[in-house]
Amino acid sequence: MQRILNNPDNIVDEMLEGFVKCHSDIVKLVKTNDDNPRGVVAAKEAPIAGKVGIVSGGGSGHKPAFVGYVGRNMCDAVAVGEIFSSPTATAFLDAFRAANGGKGVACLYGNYSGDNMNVKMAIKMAKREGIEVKTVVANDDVCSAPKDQREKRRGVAGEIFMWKCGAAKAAKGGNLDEVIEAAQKAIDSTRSVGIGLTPCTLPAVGHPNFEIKEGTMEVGIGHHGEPGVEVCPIENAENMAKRMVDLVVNDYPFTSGDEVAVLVSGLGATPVMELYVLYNEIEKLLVAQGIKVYRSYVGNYFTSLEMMGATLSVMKLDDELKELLDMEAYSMGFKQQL
Amino acid sequence: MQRILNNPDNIVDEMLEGFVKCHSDIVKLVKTNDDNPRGVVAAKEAPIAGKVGIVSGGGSGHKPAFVGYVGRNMCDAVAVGEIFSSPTATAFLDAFRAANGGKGVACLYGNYSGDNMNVKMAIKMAKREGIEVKTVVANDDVCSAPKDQREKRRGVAGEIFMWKCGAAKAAKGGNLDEVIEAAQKAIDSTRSVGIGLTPCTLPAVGHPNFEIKEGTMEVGIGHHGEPGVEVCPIENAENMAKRMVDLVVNDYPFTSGDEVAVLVSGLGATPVMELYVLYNEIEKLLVAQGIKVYRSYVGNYFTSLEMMGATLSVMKLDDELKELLDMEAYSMGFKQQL
Amino acid sequence: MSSIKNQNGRGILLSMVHAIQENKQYLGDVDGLIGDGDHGMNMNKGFTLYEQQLGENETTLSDGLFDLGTVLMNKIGGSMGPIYGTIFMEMSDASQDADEITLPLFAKMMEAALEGLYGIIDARPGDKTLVDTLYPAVQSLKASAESGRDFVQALEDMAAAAEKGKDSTKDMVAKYGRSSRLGERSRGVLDAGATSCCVILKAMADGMIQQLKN
Amino acid sequence: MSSIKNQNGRGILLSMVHAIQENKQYLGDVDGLIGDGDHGMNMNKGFTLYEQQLGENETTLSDGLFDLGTVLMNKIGGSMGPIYGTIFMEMSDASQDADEITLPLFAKMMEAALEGLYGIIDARPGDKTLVDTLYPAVQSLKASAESGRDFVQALEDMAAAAEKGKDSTKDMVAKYGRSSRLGERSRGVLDAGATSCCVILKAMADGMIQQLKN
Ligand SMILES: Nc1ncnc2c1ncn2[C@@H]1O[C@H](COP(=O)(O)OP(=O)(O)O)[C@@H](O)[C@H]1O
Ligand SMILES: Nc1ncnc2c1ncn2[C@@H]1O[C@H](COP(=O)(O)OP(=O)(O)O)[C@@H](O)[C@H]1O
Ligand SMILES: [Mg+2]
Ligand SMILES: [Mg+2]
Ligand SMILES: [Mg+2]
Ligand SMILES: [Mg+2]
Repeated sequence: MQRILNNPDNIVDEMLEGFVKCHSDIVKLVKTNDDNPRGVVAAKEAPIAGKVGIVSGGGSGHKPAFVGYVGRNMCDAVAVGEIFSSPTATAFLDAFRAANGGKGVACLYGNYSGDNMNVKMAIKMAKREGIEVKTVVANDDVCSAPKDQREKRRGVAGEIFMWKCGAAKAAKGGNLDEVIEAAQKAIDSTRSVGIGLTPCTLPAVGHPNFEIKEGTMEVGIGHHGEPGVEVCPIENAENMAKRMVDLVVNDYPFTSGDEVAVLVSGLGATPVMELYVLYNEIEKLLVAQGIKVYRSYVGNYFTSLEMMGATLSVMKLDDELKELLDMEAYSMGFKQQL
Repeated sequence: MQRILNNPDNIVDEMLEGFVKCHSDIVKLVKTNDDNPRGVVAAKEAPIAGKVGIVSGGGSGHKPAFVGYVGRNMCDAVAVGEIFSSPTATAFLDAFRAANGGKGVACLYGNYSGDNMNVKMAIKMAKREGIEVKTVVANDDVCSAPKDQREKRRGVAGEIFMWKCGAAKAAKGGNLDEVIEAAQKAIDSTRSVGIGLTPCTLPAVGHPNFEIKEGTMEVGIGHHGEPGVEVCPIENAENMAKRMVDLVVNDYPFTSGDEVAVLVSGLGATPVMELYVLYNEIEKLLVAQGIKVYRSYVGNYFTSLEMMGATLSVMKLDDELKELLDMEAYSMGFKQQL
Repeated sequence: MSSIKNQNGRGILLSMVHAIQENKQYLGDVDGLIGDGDHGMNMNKGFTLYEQQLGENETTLSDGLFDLGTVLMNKIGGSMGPIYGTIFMEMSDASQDADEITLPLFAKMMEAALEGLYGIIDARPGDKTLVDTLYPAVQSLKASAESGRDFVQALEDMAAAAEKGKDSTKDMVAKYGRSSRLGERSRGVLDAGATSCCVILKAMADGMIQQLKN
Repeated sequence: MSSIKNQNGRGILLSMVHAIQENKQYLGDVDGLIGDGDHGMNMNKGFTLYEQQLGENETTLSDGLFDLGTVLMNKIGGSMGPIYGTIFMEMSDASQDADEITLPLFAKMMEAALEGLYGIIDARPGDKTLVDTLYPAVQSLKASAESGRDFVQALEDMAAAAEKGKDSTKDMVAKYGRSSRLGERSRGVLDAGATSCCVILKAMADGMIQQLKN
């Protein structure tokens, strides 16, 4: 294993220590009790009195997600789990506390059984403390369940649009219901798909978690290597783009005249120049269908350790989502100026 | 090869097409003549009349370098070469033209024989057109030549500090000599070292460019896989950090009481969480020597396709460099707000 | 004896802790075949943390189950934290006010555990998860309680049912959790969660039988 | 004849172009052993672009070398662009005003090429680069010019010297360029640049000899 590690059991805590030191202008580590000795990552100014708090959380190994999306006009606090493993309920509770500015908390997270369970429990605990929490559960990954079972689909890189829009709504003074509505609209308007090219290795395990044969690609792969809908011979960027755009566009009424936001994220080890080659093809295909790219994001936005491959997320925009997307933001993983 | 490609011969041009579409709020592609059909990447507002132009350039495959450092208060234009291959002299000339706001151009680039030759020729051509160009040649890589032959050393991730400080000086209204002086001071105050963990594969070639045996690491590796000073069994993050800090600190009088900027860059495929683990160790070692980290940057800032490993760059600060480093900047690869 | 004093919980809980500790490697190996190999590590971490917290103290079975559940929930995260956390906390809730744990009460505790679990997961018998161990164990206990069987015998039957249920996962195809990635290829190997659940139920039965025979 | 008309450049330049095209695969293979395998591709790209630019036109040798040098410099970048660009542009400069290319003039052209090259690279004979081909070729030409040798014979000697120089790189250790990474392991294999330089010089000599024999 050619990796940079001390004891793999401590990797998450050590990463957090380094992260918080490095980004002390944006975030802080909040430790409120011994039940969650790790603490949670909160925005420097959090909690902001009178603002709806934005919380997320999930397993580690997806950098910049989740800690990289804590910051100004982004998430107020996130709970941090072990690699590929949901944070505990207490960790989510601590994140609610750290984000709570008295107007309630919007917990915007991805649809994984561990996260669902732990968030549900944390909400019960928060209620006892008088913190009101409402949730939006991201399910943008089109290949993770059929269209008529959208509630079963996983959340992937589209979560970034959900955070961005929900957080912008909160920053603009929206109340909890308005924030939830905006975040829900963002994720309901978003469809994602991933193509995996190589597997990844959890440091504590030491060998690849699953297999993708050289010369093949896995269409519809999940962020932890969850199986896709098809394993086929590897294709060129143009054909990969075609598959991805077809899967995404056909799952939702994206039609000529629509304006969209596009996010192409690497899974970790694919050179970023290749992501731009892929984006170039995707953009051409969208434009050919009369769909206009209003904003685009290309880079390693939501990764799976050192997997190779990429995800595409497309969000259909209306005036409200455009305004929310356009807002300034300043976090480690997402910085946007006017 | 598990990569996202069309014809590998066109990868650079396709990447550029995607890059410029994606970041049209920051950059533009400037095509001025048929001798350089690729064009150069220039800041949206370039050339800025009355400001010294900042130019760089180099081979591709180092994303975000070099195109990712074009933007507000960063480079005004960069020349783009094939993968791991210097841009042509004409490309550099075009970058000079695109950046020239009438006050001369500072060409801040890395010490590689191809770049040296092509820049030299471009300067001759620029002179004929009445564009004054002065250069700073980065040589921050301590392992690429002995201390008494610093002029032979290669430029690596420390170039980012050179661009940041030179560009800030220009943005503050410095004249050409002042800009050159600031950029030279930045790179003279910077020392870098890399550790390589895996090789990388050029898409047009199809097999790894060199070998790093599983279980070993190459200390002092260059950004194209240039050999380091030692191949040894892979170590834990703490010991890697110790080696890196020792090599860097001992090469230059970094001493107790100094304030420094630290940049830990991944080489491409190392998970970013591991870079924070490494940074955490580096910071502890510096602090233990009485050296204070004034600002730090961790991420994939200067990569080598899908190599695994990391580089450390440390810049010793004085009041001027602090002020230059602190300035706002907005490019794809380097965004900083106050 | 036909019931256990709730206040004598320590021995039963330590029996469960030690069984997990002894099977750490084995559970890891089972998970390694079609999962990511960390199940033994995860479970051992949680149970050992509880052991440290308990220290030299006595505990009622109800409080001990509650504390164990809390530790799992708070410290191991993922799915196993809430899954085993829920199981133990539901058992605790259902017995909290009792001085004596009788067979009918124990059957109710286990039923509550299964119901609580169904409240948070979608897997059901046949999906190659720990439900395949827990469900037949609960059914066996319910039947024993209804027919007024001897408590010790009922526990032995429960352990056998758990074992059989665990073994049945070998021929199943995983539908939830990490191994579901393998589809048909997950057949032929035990499920890790079903295995740890069997280890826990057998150790609990052992600990209780010891009390009943005292 | 003892000199070549500068205006008859086309044949000589096409001889060089075709030699590179024919050796594209071979040069790639040589570079693949200790480099990255792209040398044939790089060179072929530059020379073929020049061929297209020339089209059906006639050219003087001086202008042709200048145009070829410019294409290499403008289109292939890296180190080879400026290296071969410099070589051909220096040869062009040194012959620009001449109607006839005599042996002494050609020797001067080649000397200018070597000196121009030395102005931009640090490698010298023995460093396993194209200098090991170019240097002995220049030395041979100078000696022939000084001793007033026949032009054709001088060109044949130059080609032989280039060949011998190229072969000598086999036993050398690379100090510049990509192969220097391998250190001692670079021994035993030809240098790619030395090989392409030999191909070019021999093709140039062939083209010139054809003119001289006309
Ligand atoms: N969604 C789920 N529903 C029911 N059981 C699950 C689910 N996910 C995992 N499990 C159980 O958890 C076991 C694996 O636990 P463990 O290895 O600790 O976690 P992980 O799979 O995250 O590495 C599986 O064998 C299965 O019994
Ligand atoms: N710094 C240098 N000085 C002299 N010759 C060099 C230098 N770098 C490369 N070469 C020559 O270039 C040849 C390789 O050319 P090529 O394969 O086209 O470029 P690259 O090495 O960038 O792939 C080498 O065999 C060597 O002769
Ligand atoms: Mg796991
Ligand atoms: Mg597991
Ligand atoms: Mg090359
Ligand atoms: Mg080469």
